[in-house]
Amino acid sequence: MIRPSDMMAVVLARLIRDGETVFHGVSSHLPMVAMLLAKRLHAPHAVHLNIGGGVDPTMARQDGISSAGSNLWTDAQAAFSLADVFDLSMRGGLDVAFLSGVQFDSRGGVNASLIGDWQQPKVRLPGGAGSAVLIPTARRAILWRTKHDKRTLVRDLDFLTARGHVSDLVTPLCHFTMYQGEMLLNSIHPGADIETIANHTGFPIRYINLQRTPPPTQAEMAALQHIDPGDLRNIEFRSL
Amino acid sequence: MIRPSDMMAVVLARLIRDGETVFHGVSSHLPMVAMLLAKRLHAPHAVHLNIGGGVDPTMARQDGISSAGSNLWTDAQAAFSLADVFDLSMRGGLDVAFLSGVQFDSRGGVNASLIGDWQQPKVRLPGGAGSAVLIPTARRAILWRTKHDKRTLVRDLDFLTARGHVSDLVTPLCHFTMYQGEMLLNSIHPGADIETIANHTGFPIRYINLQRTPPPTQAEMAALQHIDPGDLRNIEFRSL
Amino acid sequence: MSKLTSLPDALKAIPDGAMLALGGNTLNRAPMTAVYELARQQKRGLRLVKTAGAMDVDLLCLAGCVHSVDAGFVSYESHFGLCPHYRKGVEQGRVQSNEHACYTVISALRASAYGLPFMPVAGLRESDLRKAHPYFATVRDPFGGEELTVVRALRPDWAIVHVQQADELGNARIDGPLYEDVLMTQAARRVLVTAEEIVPEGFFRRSEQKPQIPHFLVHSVVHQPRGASPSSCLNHYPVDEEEVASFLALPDAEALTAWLNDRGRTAR
Amino acid sequence: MSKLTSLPDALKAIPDGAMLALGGNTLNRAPMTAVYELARQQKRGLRLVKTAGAMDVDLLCLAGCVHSVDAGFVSYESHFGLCPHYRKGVEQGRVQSNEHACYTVISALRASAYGLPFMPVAGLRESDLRKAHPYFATVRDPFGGEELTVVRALRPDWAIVHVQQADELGNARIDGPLYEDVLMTQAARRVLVTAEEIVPEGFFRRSEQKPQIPHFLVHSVVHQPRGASPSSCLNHYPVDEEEVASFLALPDAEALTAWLNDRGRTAR
Repeated sequence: MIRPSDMMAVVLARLIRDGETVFHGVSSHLPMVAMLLAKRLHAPHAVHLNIGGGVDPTMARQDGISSAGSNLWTDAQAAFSLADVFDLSMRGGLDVAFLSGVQFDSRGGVNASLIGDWQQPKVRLPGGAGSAVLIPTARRAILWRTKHDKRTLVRDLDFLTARGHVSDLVTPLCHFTMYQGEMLLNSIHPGADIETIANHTGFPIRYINLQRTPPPTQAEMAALQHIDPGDLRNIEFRSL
Repeated sequence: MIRPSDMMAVVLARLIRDGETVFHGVSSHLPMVAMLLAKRLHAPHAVHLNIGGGVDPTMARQDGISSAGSNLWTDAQAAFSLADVFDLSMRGGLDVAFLSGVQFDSRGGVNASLIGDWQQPKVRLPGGAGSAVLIPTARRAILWRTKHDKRTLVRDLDFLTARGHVSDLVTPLCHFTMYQGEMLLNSIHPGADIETIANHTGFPIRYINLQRTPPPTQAEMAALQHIDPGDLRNIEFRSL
Repeated sequence: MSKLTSLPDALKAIPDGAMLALGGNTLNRAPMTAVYELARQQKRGLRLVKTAGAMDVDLLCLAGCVHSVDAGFVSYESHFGLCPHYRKGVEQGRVQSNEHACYTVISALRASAYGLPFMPVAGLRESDLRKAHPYFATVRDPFGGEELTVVRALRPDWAIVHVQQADELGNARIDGPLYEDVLMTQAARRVLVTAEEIVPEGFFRRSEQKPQIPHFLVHSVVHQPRGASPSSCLNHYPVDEEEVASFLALPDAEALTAWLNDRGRTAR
Repeated sequence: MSKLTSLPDALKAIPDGAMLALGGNTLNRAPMTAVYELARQQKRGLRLVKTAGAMDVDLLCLAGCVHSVDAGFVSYESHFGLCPHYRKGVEQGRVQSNEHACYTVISALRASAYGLPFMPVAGLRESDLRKAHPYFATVRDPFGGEELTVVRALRPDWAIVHVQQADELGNARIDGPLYEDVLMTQAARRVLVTAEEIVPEGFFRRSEQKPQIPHFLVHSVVHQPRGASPSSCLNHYPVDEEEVASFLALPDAEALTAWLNDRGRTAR
C-alpha cells in the first residue's frame, strides 16, 4: 500500500529539474520534503529557497511545525530572504514556486482567499501567501493539494487569488499538467482510477496521453526515509 | 594663529545638536571630525551615520584617505547602510546632512555637477553625491567649503544640483545661515573681516545680527587633538 | 539614555486604533509575550500588519483587539491548521481582512521606508485581490511601458519585534531568519524591541556581527526571556506545541482572560 | 559545478558595450584587479554604474573603455582629488556623464532587482538633474497625492564585486561595509566575484555568518588575493597610496598599457 503522502512527495520531486531555483513557503511540508528528495536524487544542483532565507538547507534538524522555521537556516550555505526571493521572481529569475490553495479550476486558477462572496465571505481562508505574485512570475508554478474532491477541483472559483504560469497540479489521486491554458489529466497514481477521479473532480476530465504514475521506486523510498525520518511529508494528511 | 581647518571643524561641530541623526558622505573629513568632536563635547547622543554603514563609530583607527572607509565600521554599534540612510532621509527621519559643492548661491542653491553649459561642460565636477535628494529631505542641510572666493560663492549657479533645506554654509572666513530663503552672514571667523568677505563673495553680503565666531575653546582644541591626531580635518586644505 | 522599560509600560504608549507591524513569521520569532500583554491591556481597533501571521493574530482576534489584518497568510500552518478566531472575526464582520500577497505587504512597507506613497509591484496581474481592495491601483510607466499595479504604503505606528540580543540603547541583533523585521523597523513610526538577552553597552562595538536594528530607530527595549514563546526563537527554544494547543482549546474571550492572567503571574 | 576560473577568462565573457556595475565605494573594496584586466582586454563602450567611483572609473576612462558613467560622485575624495581622465573624457565629449544622486543609482538598481521599469524617488525635487537627463520622469500618485519623480531602471549586464571570502560554487561573503554590492548582484544579469580567499565547499554551512551573495546569482569566481588593491579591503589591506599616485602620474593611455603589463606580470 502506497501512502498518498509518499506518492505526492515523489511526484513533486520528479518535477524539479537539476539547477532550477525552487521556492516553497509556509504550510509546505510536502514540497519541502520533495525538494530535499530531488536534491538527493536527480537534481543535486537545484536551489532550495524558502521563507527563512537559508539557501540549500540540508535540514539535519527535523522540527515538525513550520516550513518557514530556522531549521531551514542553520546549515544553509547562503542567505536570501523572502523579500529577495520575491524580487528574484519579479525579475524573472525564479524557476519553480510551489503553491497550494483550496479551490482550483481547469484553467490554472487558484483560490486561497475565501469561500462565498468576497464582500461577505462564508469562510475566510488563510490567504494566498505569495501566490498572487509568484504564480504570474515564476517560470512554473507547481500546485499541490492533499484533498481531491468536487469542493477542491471546481468548475468556477469563488474568488480568483491568482492565475498565471501554473504548470502542474498534484493531488492524492493524480497529476494534472497544463496544456494551452487547460488542466489535462496527465497520470493516475497507483490505486486510483479514472472514474474515481472524474467523480471527485468538479471540472471535466480531459487528457491526450494518459499515463499511470510510476510508483515510488526503492531508491525514492529509501531516500525519503533518510531525509524525512520524522515523516513531515505526512503532516498535512495527519491534520486533515 | 587659528588654522581654518580647526575653526571650521569647531563651527560645524557646534551646529550639531544632541540626539540628532547626522550623515556625512565621501570627501567629508571636516564633517566627520566635527561629528566626533560634537559627540565628545556637547552632543554625546548625536547619531553618526555614514556611507560604510557603521553607526556611531569611534574611529579609533585613523585612516587618512576616505571618509567612507571601514574605519567607520569596525567599532560601530550597529549597521545602517547608505541605502538605509537615504531611505531614512526620504521618510523625514534624518536631522542633518553635511554636503559640499563647488558653487553656492545666496538662496541655498548648490552646484556640484559642472562648470559651463550642462550639454557641453567646460569642467566636469565630481557630482553632488547625495545632495540632490538629501538637501530637499533632511531637516537641515549644512554646507561647507574650504574655499571662499567669487568663483565659489556666486550670484548665479552654472547648474543647480540641489536646493532645499540648506540651513548653514561654513567657509574658512565665515558662517552664513539661511533666513527666509536667503543666505545671511551670521558670524565672521577670527582673522577675517567683512570687507574681505564681501570682496570674495559673488552675491551681496547681507546680515541682521552680525557676530564674531567664537574662536575654538581650549576644550574644543584639546578634544580635536584627541579625536583627530592624524589631522584629517586639514586634508582638504592640504590638497588645495 | 537607557530605553529599558517593562512590557506593560512600553505597551501603554500604544493607543487604541494603532497600526502595528508584528515581527516573525507564523510560529517563528513572533513577539508573543508582547501580544499577550496587548490583549491584557484590552487594546481596541488595532490594525495588524504581517506577511504571515498565526497565533499572534488569532489571539488578538479572540481578545477583541483587532480592527483589521493586512497579511498574505494567516494560519498555524499544517499542524494546527486555520486560525479559528481570525476566521470567525472576519466571517462575522468584526475583523476586516485586507488580504495581500505577502510581497505586497513587503512592497507597502518598503514604500513607507522609502518615504513613498506607493510602490509598484511587478507580479500582481490576474487576481481578484486587485478589484477587491482599494489599496491596489495602477500607474503607467512614464518611459513608454505598460500599466503597473501599485500598492499603497503601509506606515505602521509601531513595529514590535522580538530579538535574541539588544542593549539598553536599543541596538538589536537578530540571529538567523530576519523575516520582515528589519524592514518593519524602518517602515514604522516607532519600534518596540523585546529581547531574550540584554547585553552591556559597547558589546556590539566589539562584535563583527553588528545589530541590524540601530538604537535610534528604537523607542523602548524590554528584557523578555522567552518573549517569542510559544513561537520558536533560534538558539533559544522551539515551538511550544502544548502551549499553542492550550490556547486553541480556549472556548471564548473570557477563558482567554483567565489564561492570560495565569501566564502573567508566572511571567512577572 | 565549480565556477572558479581565471580573471582573463572570466572577463572575456563581457562584451564591448556591456553595462557594468562595479562594487565598493571610492577607494574602498573596488574590484581593481578586474578593472585592470578590463583595460588590458581593451573593452570598448562600457557603461559603468556605481554610486561613488574613483580610480576604477578613472582608469577605464584613460584606457578608452568607457562610453558612459551612471554615478552620483566620481572622485578620489579629498586626498587625491578629482578624477583627471574621467573629467577629460567628459569634457572632450568621449565619455557621457549620467549624473545621478547616489540614491537614484540605488533606486534604479532596486527597480531592476524588483523587476520594475522605474522606481519613484521621494527626494528629487528642485534640481537641474531632472531636466538634464532623460532617465528622470514623473508619475502621479494614483491614491490622490502629488506628482513624484521616478528614475528609470538600470539593469547592468554584469556586476563585478570583490569580497573577502567565496567558495567555488559562488557563495560570497563580504566583511564590513557592503556598499551597494549585494543590490548590484540582484540587479545585474550576471555576477563576477573576485575573492581574497576561496574557502572549502561547506565552509559557510558551518558558519553563522551566511554569505550575502548566494551561489546561484554568481557566474564566475576568481581567486584574487589583493583583488581590491590599491583600494582598501577590510581585514586585509588599506589603500595603497603609492600605487594610486603612480597611476595618477601616468601621462597617457600608452603609458597605462605598459603600467598594466608590469602589474600583469607580477600578478600572474
